[in-house]
Amino acid sequence: MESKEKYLLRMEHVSKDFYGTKVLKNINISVKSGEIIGLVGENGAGKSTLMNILFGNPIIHETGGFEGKIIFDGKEVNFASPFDAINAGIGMVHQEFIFIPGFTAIENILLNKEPTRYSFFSEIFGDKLNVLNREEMKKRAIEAIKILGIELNPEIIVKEMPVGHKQFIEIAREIDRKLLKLLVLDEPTAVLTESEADIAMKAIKKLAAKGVSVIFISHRLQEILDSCDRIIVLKDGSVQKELIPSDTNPREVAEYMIGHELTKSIWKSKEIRKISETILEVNNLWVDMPGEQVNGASFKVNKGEIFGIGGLTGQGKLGIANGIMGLHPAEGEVKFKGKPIFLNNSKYVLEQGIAFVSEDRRGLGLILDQPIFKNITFTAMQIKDMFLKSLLGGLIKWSDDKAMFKITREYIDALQIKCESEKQLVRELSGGNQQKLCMAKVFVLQPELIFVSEPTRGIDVGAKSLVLDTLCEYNRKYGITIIMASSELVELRAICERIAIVDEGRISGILPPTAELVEFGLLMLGIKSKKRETIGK
Amino acid sequence: MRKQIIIRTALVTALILIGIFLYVIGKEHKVVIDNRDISIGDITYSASTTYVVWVDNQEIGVIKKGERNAAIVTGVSHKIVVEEIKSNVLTGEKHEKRFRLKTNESATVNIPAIINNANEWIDKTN
Amino acid sequence: MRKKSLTKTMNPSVLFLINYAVPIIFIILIAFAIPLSGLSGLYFIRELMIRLSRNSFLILALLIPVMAGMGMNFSIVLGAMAGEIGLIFITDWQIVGISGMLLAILISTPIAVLLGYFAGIVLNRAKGREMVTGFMLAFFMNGIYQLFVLFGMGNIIPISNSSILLPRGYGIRNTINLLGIRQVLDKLIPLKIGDILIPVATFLVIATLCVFITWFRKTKLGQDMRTVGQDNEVARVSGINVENTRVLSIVISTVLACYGQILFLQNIGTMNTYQSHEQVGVFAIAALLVGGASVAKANIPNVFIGVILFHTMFVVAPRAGKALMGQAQLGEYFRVFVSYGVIAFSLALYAWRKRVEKENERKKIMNYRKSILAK
Amino acid sequence: MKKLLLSLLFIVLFASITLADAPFHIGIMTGTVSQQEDELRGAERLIEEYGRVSDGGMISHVTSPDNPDAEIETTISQITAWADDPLMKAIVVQTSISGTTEGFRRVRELRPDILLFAGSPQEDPAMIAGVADLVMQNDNISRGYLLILGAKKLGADTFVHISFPRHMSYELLSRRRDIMMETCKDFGIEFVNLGAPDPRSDVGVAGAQQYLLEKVPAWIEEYGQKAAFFTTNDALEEPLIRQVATFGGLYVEGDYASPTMGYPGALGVKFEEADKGNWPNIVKKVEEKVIEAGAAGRMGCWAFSYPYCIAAGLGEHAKRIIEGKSELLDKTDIIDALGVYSPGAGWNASYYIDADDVVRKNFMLVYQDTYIFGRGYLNQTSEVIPEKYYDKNIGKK
Repeated sequence: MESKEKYLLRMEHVSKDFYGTKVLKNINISVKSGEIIGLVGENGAGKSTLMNILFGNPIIHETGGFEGKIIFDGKEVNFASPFDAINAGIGMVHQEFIFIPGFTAIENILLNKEPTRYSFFSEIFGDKLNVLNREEMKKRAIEAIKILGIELNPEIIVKEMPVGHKQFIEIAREIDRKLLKLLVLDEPTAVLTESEADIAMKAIKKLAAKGVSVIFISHRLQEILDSCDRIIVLKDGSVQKELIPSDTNPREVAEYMIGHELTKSIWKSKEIRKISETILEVNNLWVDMPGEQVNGASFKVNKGEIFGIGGLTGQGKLGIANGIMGLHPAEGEVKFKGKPIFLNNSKYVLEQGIAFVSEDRRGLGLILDQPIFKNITFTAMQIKDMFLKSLLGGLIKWSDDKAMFKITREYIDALQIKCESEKQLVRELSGGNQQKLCMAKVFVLQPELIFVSEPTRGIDVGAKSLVLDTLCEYNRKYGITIIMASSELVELRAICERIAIVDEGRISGILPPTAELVEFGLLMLGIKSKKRETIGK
Repeated sequence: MRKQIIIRTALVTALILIGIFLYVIGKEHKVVIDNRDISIGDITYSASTTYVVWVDNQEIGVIKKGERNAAIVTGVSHKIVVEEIKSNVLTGEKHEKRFRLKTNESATVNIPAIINNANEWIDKTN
Repeated sequence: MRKKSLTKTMNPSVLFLINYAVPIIFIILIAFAIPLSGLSGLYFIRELMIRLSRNSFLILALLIPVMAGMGMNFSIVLGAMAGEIGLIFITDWQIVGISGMLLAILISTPIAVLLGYFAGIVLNRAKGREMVTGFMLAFFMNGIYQLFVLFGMGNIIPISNSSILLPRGYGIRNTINLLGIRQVLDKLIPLKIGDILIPVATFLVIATLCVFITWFRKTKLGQDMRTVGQDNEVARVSGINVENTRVLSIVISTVLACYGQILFLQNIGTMNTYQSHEQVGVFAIAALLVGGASVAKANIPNVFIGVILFHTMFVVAPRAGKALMGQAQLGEYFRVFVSYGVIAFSLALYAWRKRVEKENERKKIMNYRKSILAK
Repeated sequence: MKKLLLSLLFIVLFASITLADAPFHIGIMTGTVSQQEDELRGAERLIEEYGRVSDGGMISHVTSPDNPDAEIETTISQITAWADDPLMKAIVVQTSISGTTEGFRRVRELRPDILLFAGSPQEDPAMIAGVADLVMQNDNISRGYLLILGAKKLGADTFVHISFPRHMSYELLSRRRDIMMETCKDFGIEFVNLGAPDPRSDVGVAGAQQYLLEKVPAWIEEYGQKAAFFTTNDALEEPLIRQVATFGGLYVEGDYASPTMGYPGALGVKFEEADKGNWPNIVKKVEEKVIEAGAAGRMGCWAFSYPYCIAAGLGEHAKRIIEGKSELLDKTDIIDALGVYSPGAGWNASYYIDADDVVRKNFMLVYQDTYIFGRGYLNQTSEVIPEKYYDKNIGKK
């Protein structure tokens, strides 16, 4: 009883399901005043749902609330909105910047909590017509910045600030709240340099020393180990383990996070082929894909292999394919068959014999309101002038429907696409069949190399293995090189011959499918392994 | 909060009052000026000469006998001045009358009645 | 082809030219048109004075929604309608002079608030497409206005003055004579320099509005609007009621437009019952854009530069066209072309500029990441 | 660059023009060709006669905005601009679109000496009459009687009036119809009130014209060859004229009684460049076609377009006043001035009486004699119209 009193926050038996899917199972977490808790877990482990529950995010209420109770500051709470949480003294710093670029640091730090001066008009039209008290605003901003311990001119417009300072603005904003009792930091150091991250961590410790509790979510294991008092590992919606940093090591944390393996390997193939000819060489690739930035990734892919790209969401594994295919701005050196290829030009890349099965099936892959045969042949028609009859030396062209139907039927049979006819609208197909269609569309191009992103996302289990089998089959039969990016380590390890793990936009290491699961976990968590040094450069 | 309600109510009331005030002082009235014979009770005042008329210091013009003219005035209190004119020369014989008009009232004034200081020189109608 | 590099546009002088392309084009055009028109300097100054006094207020009404990120508010037409309804009433009641004008303002304010509230709600449903929605809304409300004035007035709302009522007994005539309040404000404080009448009181009112807008920017509500204008989501996350703030900005703009229209019509002296408000939005917006404003940024100097440039064009174009081509109509067509063209051009320019800025911003972040990760 | 050179050239041209020779100037504003061609020709006629100001002449001509109701500001400043010309002595506006009144007020404030003439006011007549020195309008009241009288002269026994509700909601148009009814009753002519689709409604101009093309033969069948037809709408005149010319019946004159209205389209009259503004030629050409169609003596119009005569006539009147040859509000002087541009055609004028029964002496209602093709003038202008037809309450018992 006595010990419970000391806790600022207790989440007891918290469970949550979304439409029948349990995402949190009986979570029990306690946070003492002034304690820094590290929260780690894979994507989908339930970190964000847990935080949404804590903050009373409307999405929780809209989906039927949660089970269990939250006791904050001695009272049971169930916040109706994040603002209630903020008013109760919980602050949050988000991974993505939440501020107004055109405002000064002062304005951003005091966003919507500006001190005001009385004006007569407020009597008539309400408090909103009080005038901002600029001096007071500046004073408070400077105070908050001082706690952070950084050099920052608060009068500068945030847009013009060095990027590293921007994250501090958000932390300073939370610090400014007099009420602040608990601060949740969601990947706050992702964009900071090491020295900046150090400053940030120091500031957080300072804050904790003042009695503010901190929940620190990060995938940088080292940072967590260095600065947290306790580490909570979430896996599959339940608390896997609570650890004390001094008693543990990265490997142990990674094991709890990713899980132990019962069978040694799920590798499907009998042998790992020895292939030496390089087909694709990527050097220092930078891709600006929102939420999936690639920051100087380098790797080589051998001709005829299935190359896997794994990593946590948001670390850039999807950015690689999208960047090379010209869907997002990219820089860097990419050589295909020894020849440098130009970036930022989709058509050109396609013409070189590189094709892409996008993770965004509905947005980029398919035209939903068109029949199957048009979807399958459209890109080929555009890029390779296939299925076109031409007259007068190509002056007049029209589509060759017969050839289109023929090839469509072939693929429908080959990939076992379930449909009524080749003229059926794509919209009417199931997710798995749509995915197969995306692949058929790419195969029609007869490419030498295919990027496949998240091929099994959103399709049912039976279809999943069919999709993977198809990829394997085409790889073996036609020698097509496949680069597959996926969040599912299982499927990467099932069909890929080599698997690169991406962390913070760079390749942190390349492992064989038979490597231990925890090795993958460590790479994902930014623990530098020796392998990275050997393969990286 | 209560203070705010009081201030708001006061403001709305004030605005309505100002509106009414503006209505009253800005209202136009038509004043018809007759230089015609008029019978008030038993007495008949007859028009005999030509007059120049000013209403609220604004010249309305020359009104010959038997003629009628009209002036548009604004507000509540007004003044009418008539002066006899003979062969285009003002005689200096001035008669001045003051009158008030309520909202929506218009008036007909009769010059012979004014000259003779009759009580019912003005006829106000709604 | 290989790289769409836009870094060249970072050059400050080029950037200046891009940012102020519209005003610069206008200055050049006017520089040619003025001598061609052969209009006297006196006429020119007088005309400019009048146009500054009667149009500035309406254009100032556009500033606040821009601040709140709603773009150019075409629904100021609604405010103009409200003002006209006020004027119809005072004309019917025969209230004249300054008190008539004030009464018209008093009557039309609640109507403008209501219409503005309605417009704000509709525009909230059409985020990102505020301008075209506002344009359509103005059309829609014009229909309602006509219904109200053409059938409601005299039928439901008693109108007694036969000089504004159609002979059939209901509905308002096509033109209303505003002789009663004609130029009452303009001539309230008489000042004449040479042959030029200076509408001192009107300019004072406009100056007051400028002060108000400057003050308003400094209030909490003003700050909220700026926040909402810069980023809806950030504003929402930080607890600002985005929808409400947006609606308020439109309400304020509509009310100001209502006063602006009354000010405008007191100068004109006659009111075209069914059409006076029609072009209010287009002309005000065109003028503001000509003044160097963009959909996202507009300030007080833009308003005055805009009125001067745009209306100078209005004044000189017909005669310059006549002098150049021998036909006044050509100047006329040119003017119409210019007012709509300028809107389209500024919008395109703005979209392009935004893309460049985004690209630059992205480059900056990428370079930063490169620098920290290269270590 | 080309533009620049061109502009420079014009500036030089401007500079080289010698100072105006005319002792005074008259400003005239008309619609554009796309709005109203006839009045533009009227202004051009004046220019032909007295020269352009820029060439040292007397006439300064501008056109009004094509969308006048929305662009009052432009109209006002166009008119006000004239006040700056110290030689400007008179301003004539035909058609007096929205903004004319205010433009006049401003000119009056700056230059009380300038004569202000308004033709065909589209604003409230009483309003413009309060500012302008002279307002002139088509006399639809008198024509209510005269049209019937004209029909009688042509031997009509039935008068068919074709209109639609929108037009009948206009005070003057419905009052004219009431006068026509009353006159018909007095003359023993049967009055028939027929409806047609409004060309501004969803059927459009083409639909409304089609309706008349189909209906008129049947109406002629029904009401006989002695039926006179009349429509209040300009767009409907063309099909009406065509069918009357082909199938018989009478057509005294159109509502907008110009030989260029309806006839050219209906009968396929072709004009050449030289015909522009040359009314005798135009009438001759139309007359040939009418006779060719076998409608001689059955159809008529005003021999000189009304807006043309007003534009030119008001200009002429202004000139004569300034030169001291005419009196501003003298009826005969006004008719004389109008007659300069319509040789051979008679005119008549009356004063407008406003709603309060006040006679507006500066508001002149005018009408021209009717010209019947293949027969000549009907001498309508010398007819005396009985007083009772001017009663406002005519037709309302």
